[in-house]
Amino acid sequence: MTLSDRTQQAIDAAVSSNKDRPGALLPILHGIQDQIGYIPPEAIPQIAGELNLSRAEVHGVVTFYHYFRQSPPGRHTLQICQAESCQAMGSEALTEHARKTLGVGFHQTTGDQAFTLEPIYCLGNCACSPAIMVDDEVYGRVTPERLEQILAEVKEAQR
Amino acid sequence: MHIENLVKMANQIGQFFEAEPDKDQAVKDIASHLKRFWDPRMRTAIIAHVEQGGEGLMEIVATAVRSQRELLQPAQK
Amino acid sequence: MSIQVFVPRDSSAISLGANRVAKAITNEAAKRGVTIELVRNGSRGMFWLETLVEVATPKGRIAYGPVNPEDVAGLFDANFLQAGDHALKLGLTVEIPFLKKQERLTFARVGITDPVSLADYIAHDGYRGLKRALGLSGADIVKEVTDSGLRGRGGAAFPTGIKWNTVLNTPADQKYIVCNADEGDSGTYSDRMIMEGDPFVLIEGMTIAGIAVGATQGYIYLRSEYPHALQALNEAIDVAVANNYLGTDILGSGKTFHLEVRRGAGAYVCGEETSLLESLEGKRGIVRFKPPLPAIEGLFGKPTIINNVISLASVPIILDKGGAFYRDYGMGRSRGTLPIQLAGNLKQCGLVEKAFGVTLRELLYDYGGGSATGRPIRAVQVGGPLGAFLPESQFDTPLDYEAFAALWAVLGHGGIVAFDDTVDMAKMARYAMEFCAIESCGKCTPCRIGSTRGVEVVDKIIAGTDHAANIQLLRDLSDTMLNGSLCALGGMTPYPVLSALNHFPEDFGLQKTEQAA
Amino acid sequence: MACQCGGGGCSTDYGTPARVSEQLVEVEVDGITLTVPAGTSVMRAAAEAGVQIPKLCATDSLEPFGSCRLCLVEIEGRRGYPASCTTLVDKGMKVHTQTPKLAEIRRGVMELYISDHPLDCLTCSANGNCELQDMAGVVGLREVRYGFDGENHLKSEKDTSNPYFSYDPSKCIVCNRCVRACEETQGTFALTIDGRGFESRVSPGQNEAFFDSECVSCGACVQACPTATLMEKTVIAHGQPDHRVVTTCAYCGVGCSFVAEMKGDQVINMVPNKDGQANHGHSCVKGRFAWGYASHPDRVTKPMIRDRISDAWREVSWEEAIQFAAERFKGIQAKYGKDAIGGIVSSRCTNEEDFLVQKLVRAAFGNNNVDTCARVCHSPTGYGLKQTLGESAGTQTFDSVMQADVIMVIGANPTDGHPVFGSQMKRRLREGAKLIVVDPRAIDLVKSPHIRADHHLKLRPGTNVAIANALSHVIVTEGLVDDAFVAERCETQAFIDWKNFVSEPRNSPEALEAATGVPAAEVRAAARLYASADNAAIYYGLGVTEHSQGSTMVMAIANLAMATGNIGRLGVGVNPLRGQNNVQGSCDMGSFPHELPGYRHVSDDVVRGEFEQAWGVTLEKEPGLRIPNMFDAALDGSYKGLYCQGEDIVQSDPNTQHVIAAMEQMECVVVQDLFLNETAKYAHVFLPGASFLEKDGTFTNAERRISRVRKVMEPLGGYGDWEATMMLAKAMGYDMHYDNPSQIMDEIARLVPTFHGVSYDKLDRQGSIQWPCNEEAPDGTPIMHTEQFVRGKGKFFVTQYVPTDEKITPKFPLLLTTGRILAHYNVGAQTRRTSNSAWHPEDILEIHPHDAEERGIKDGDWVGIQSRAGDTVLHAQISTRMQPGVVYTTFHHPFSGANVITTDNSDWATNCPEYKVTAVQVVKVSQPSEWQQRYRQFSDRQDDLMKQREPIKAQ
Repeated sequence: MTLSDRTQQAIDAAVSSNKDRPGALLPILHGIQDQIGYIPPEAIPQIAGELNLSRAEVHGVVTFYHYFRQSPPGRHTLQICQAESCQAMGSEALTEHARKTLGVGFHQTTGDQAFTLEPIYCLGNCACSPAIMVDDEVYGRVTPERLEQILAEVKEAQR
Repeated sequence: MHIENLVKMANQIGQFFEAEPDKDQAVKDIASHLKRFWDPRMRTAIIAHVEQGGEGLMEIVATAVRSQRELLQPAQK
Repeated sequence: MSIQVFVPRDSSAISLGANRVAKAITNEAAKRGVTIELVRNGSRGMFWLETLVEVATPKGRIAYGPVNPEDVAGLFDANFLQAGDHALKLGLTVEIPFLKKQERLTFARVGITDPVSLADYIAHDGYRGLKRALGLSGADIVKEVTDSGLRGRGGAAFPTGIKWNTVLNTPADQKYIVCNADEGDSGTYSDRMIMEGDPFVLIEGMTIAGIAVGATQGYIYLRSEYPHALQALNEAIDVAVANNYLGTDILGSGKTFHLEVRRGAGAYVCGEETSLLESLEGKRGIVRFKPPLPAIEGLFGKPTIINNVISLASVPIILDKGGAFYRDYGMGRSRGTLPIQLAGNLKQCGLVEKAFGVTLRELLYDYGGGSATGRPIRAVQVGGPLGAFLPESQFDTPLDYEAFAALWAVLGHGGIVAFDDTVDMAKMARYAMEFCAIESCGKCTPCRIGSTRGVEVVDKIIAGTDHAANIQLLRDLSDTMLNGSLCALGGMTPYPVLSALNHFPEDFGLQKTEQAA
Repeated sequence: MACQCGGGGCSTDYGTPARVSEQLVEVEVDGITLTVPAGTSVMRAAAEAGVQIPKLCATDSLEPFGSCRLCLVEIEGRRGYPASCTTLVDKGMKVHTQTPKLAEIRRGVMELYISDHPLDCLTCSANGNCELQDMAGVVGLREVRYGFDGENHLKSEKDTSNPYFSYDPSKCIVCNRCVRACEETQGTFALTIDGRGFESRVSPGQNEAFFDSECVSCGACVQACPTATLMEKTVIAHGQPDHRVVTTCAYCGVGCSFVAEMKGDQVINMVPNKDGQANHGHSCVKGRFAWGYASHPDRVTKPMIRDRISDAWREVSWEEAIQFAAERFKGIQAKYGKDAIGGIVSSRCTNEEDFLVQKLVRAAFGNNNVDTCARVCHSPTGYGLKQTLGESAGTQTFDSVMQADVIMVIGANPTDGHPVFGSQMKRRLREGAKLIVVDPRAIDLVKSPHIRADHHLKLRPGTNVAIANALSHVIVTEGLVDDAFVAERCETQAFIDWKNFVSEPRNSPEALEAATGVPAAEVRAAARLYASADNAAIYYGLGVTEHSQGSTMVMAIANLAMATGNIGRLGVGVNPLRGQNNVQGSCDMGSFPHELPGYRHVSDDVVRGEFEQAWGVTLEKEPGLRIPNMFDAALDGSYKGLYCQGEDIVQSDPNTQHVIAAMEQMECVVVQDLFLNETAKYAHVFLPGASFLEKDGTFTNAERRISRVRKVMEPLGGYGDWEATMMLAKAMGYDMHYDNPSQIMDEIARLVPTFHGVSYDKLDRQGSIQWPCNEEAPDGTPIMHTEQFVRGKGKFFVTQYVPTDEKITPKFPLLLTTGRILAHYNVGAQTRRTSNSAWHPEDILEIHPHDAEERGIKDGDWVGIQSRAGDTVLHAQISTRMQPGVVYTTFHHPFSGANVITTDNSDWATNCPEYKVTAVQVVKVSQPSEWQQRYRQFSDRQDDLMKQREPIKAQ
């Protein structure tokens, strides 16, 4: 399978700008995911070759860290904090609401590819629980109503 | 024995030893190598070839064969 | 001269609309032809008041909050730029009781300065610690830290000076300073506030550490969930490098210290120091056994100081004002101040920096204002997801490492999460096991398999299946995890589980009297 | 040796590797006081005190990991329950390994393990040999209270893609032993853990099938696995073995010690011997798994004869076959003279077999026409090292590499050719040793996971001597010579001659750059690195010897080592990596036509006298024919009969068409082999050979280590090779008699000074012996030339670079070089008859993209390769491992005809063929070459003659 030019460029850029740093693997993986949203399996032999690692080692690292994805996510990612502070402020109900609204469970993507729903364990926004993150934006004191509003805004902005 | 092949082999030996600074020693070493590693029928053939003019042989090898003929000549059985 | 208006860039404030408020203020000022200087400061840590907008006046900074974008026009109408009255006006910020009673040493500048302004930092006593350190020997710097009584604020509370001394005395061609900014404990956010609100103090602390022990390279290992902190740190590092506070020949001293931020990738266990080092090395973040200590064989096998953000951020003031100054705060063997984070079901969530010794009850009620729902506070979890739950009967415990240890609880990173009486403690115990299962690195058996079994056993208890036997099994499993695990993740998960079971047996289908531990 | 198993499951596993320290620490374990080296783990200390602490993730072949948590102990004065594998002993430490609390924790941990493990012990292939099962017993687990309806891995799919072992994730306990073995022991890093936490599972490559992953099937993971997760398919099929025999691998020159795990006379498994002094418990895909050829249906187990090679074979009794051969040989000698016959022995045979064949030739044939296949691989080593250092052998023990700071690998590919030593070398490189690779091709050592050569001198094939001279030039002219060493240890005048020679401007890296193709700066940097190291070692292979200047290069290497003082201690030296298992031994045993056993020239009257006395015959004092000379003499009509034991000259020797022409001139060819090999197709007598499993004897590996080969089953043909040789000698009129191979070794020990101290008794006691072993060195000699060189003073030789005659021309614009690949061994007769062919079903031509592009060749195309000698057709693989202008192939398959292309150029001193340089043209074609078609016809015809063989008459 050949990769798209954009994907290949993202891999090349991430590798070439990081490979000489000590402990380069995570920065490279971040670089790729920042650009294309996931780590394509085809990238692994290339990274391994550049860093003098085995494919197995790179694969082991990619699968260890929950942040790294092995397949492309939806256009937006909704992460709902599941940790204690947010639980104390109703995150369970909020999560349930999100599942219903989006019609998907955790680690799933909506049919229109708009949203991938993910759990997250603390956003450091515990003083404003419950908290969610949509793409790179954190939202605090999110009620079910507010959640719907945010999702609508995000979808609207993208249009 | 196929003489062309023997000439080539002998020349290779010659090329190694000719680099020695002491040329007399080189001649002795070439002969000694032939004596120690070549089967008598190979040596007989190369002596015969030298006696017929030694075509294709390096000078230093021909000299070695000629000057050390006694050494190289297999004992009569 | 234009009027300074402060709107925080802290991500919690942003999560409540600070960016939109800032934009609204800028727009409104332009519309009205008013010249203002909008400063994006850190947060004061009073999150129920965010977005907290401050206006500089000759008498001091006046606070308004919580401000929503819709309120902005009204504020202008009320002439807030001249401290005009408004329903949201809170008066002088420093006089707000929540803030007034605090003892802010580490957080001295947070919420006050522009986080990425070096001039601001220096104007507020920044880099005084480094300048003093540059005139001291490594051993003297370490002595100052040792004298301060500072203990690791990441949770383990190991004396920082001892750690530094080990690195100082381990000869090596290369040493490292690593900042553990993988603030994964739920209910905690002080690291984030420092990094977003006063990144220079962390940079300065790390630079002092580097100079003290002869390390020339530092890494800040930052969790991936903190994009705003990443931004602030990188901005500040660039400024520090540009102004010769980082790099080679720092301030003409001949000393070198380079600093780089590295992002984690969603692994709680990487807050454990050895797995953090593995991760920094580009590997799977599995826990290393100790010894060897990181101070002797750390990053890339070299002697490494690995400290939490707050520990390192406390160093500049210790060097500036002396170890004794810092040590004078606190109680017992817990010296100095602790940035406490109030979270969960409280009216007033926020950052409280206080000397050790303040009680839980003071924090929950005097600062926190009681529960947000108005219902009784039934339990608090202190010290993150691996911390014990404390019942109301223990609320008078002072915040002190030893006092907490005596209760079979931990202070950890100083996070306090409050729950009202609707909480189901069996579910919380289940969650503790579940969290351990999700975050287990998978190396050691008690944690890898035990946490998954733990969830199942609690489920059976909740369902009432073989109830007594499963209660016993949960205790036995907790014992296996506690004594058998390789690191604190598996080893401390029994804290929330057993404390829930012991203090709230009724939630596990037991009579109050059945609890006998 | 108390136990013959030596590691096959009955020796103690100390849990963590031994540590070396001068500092000793006294500790107390369960009341037993003992003293151990500092750095020792509590677990190991306990094991040494006879106290076995329960464990699963720890094993003494791997560094401690600390994951299973079974080995927790209590230490007085310490909090908690530290893991004994990761806790080091401390002075005065008091350890308790058994307390009620520990029992509770261990049982708790075991209960967790078993809650995610199939309860199929009785039907499990590891039943009886499972550490998990053992530990469950040890900790007294009686119930699993979690039940079995929770989350588990019991339904995980089994991976059976590897031909030799299967991977059953449902049985995995995530101890990481396989992952660590792949990293630490093998150095391939093919395994990882996929995911984390409860989901953690061993993953080959990117969670793919083992066969598709980077796995090289060395078996280290299988060996390390404490459960049935990674399990040999033979054990799955046949069950656990009932007895074990320690023997030595019959593949490469590493000479790994193996434990043959047997059930009756059936081999179930071959596992590397942990106590093996060459391999320390490691193995490669060949030794570990590729032994099935020994029972392959192609084995010929009955003697056969025929009058002409166009006749069908006739199965006959041994007596008749021997008689037939002897009469023919005697007839030839009567007609053409006594020098008209000879013998060839194989480096695959035992020392005892080799010794007997040369004795047969010398004493019974009455001439010196005996040679070994070492002729075509390492004969220049024998010559070159004898000349310079005084002994025809490598200077070091393998373990010496662990002290090397700079390793220079010249013309060798250890990870494919000598995998177990390759792994050891890689471990040293990962520890930080520097690496210089001198090779036309980017071998794995140049760049592979965690390995990267500091300098790769990617020279043009055939320019080794030029590179060596350039390196020497830098060392001499930049003042990097170890003057003190040279002054004390070497002949002065020879050194001065050499110094003057290499100093000449024509030998500078700059002057030689055009010839070698290696940038001068790179050569200079490499020379400085080599010469400035505390300990620098050279390892070389057939890429050095198989050249027209093979012997010159060996001498040049010795020069480099002497000039820099890198000889005579650990971590340095000149180390030939021998191709076959017993190359060293076959040379030691006097299998060369000019040398009696122990490398003594046949013209030496004293030595010859000793042998004459011992053997009761008069011996020939003139050297005999070397293998290539035999072919020439055959074509010349003066050589008509050949006894060929265990060697396939038709496939392995260069210029096949020349060899075949010679074979066709022979009047009697006797082949003794396992299979009807290519040579046997030209034979008149076939004698069944014994596989290494059927042999009793010794092999000598590349580090001069003599190890026992023990018979685990009776020879399928009824007789051992040594017995056949004895019978042939007797039939020829020379009676030699031995009751067993031990007596042959006793004779060797009597006659060869460097073997005076060797006996089977001592081998059984010591495990193995590195010769010289005699009065001066009763336990053997791991490192040679420590005080002085064997020849007294080391001698430098002037090594003039003479370009080979094999030059590129417009007609033959590319240089072909050949080598081997991991999965196969030599002519492939053994490995092709195993599942190793799954990795390498055919020989392929590697070609640089640039050369391929120019010729319109795409990956997988058929390409014709034509040289002055002949042409053949192979599939092409485009590879940047090659440099432009150089192509590469292997020679493991007869149909490939790699040697149809190679020429009869050879080393000047030894006639070792120049396999490594052949000028060729490569073109895209659509069908096999004419030669291949002829070969197929001939081969099919011979197969038919074999099938039509007349069975032996009933007795």
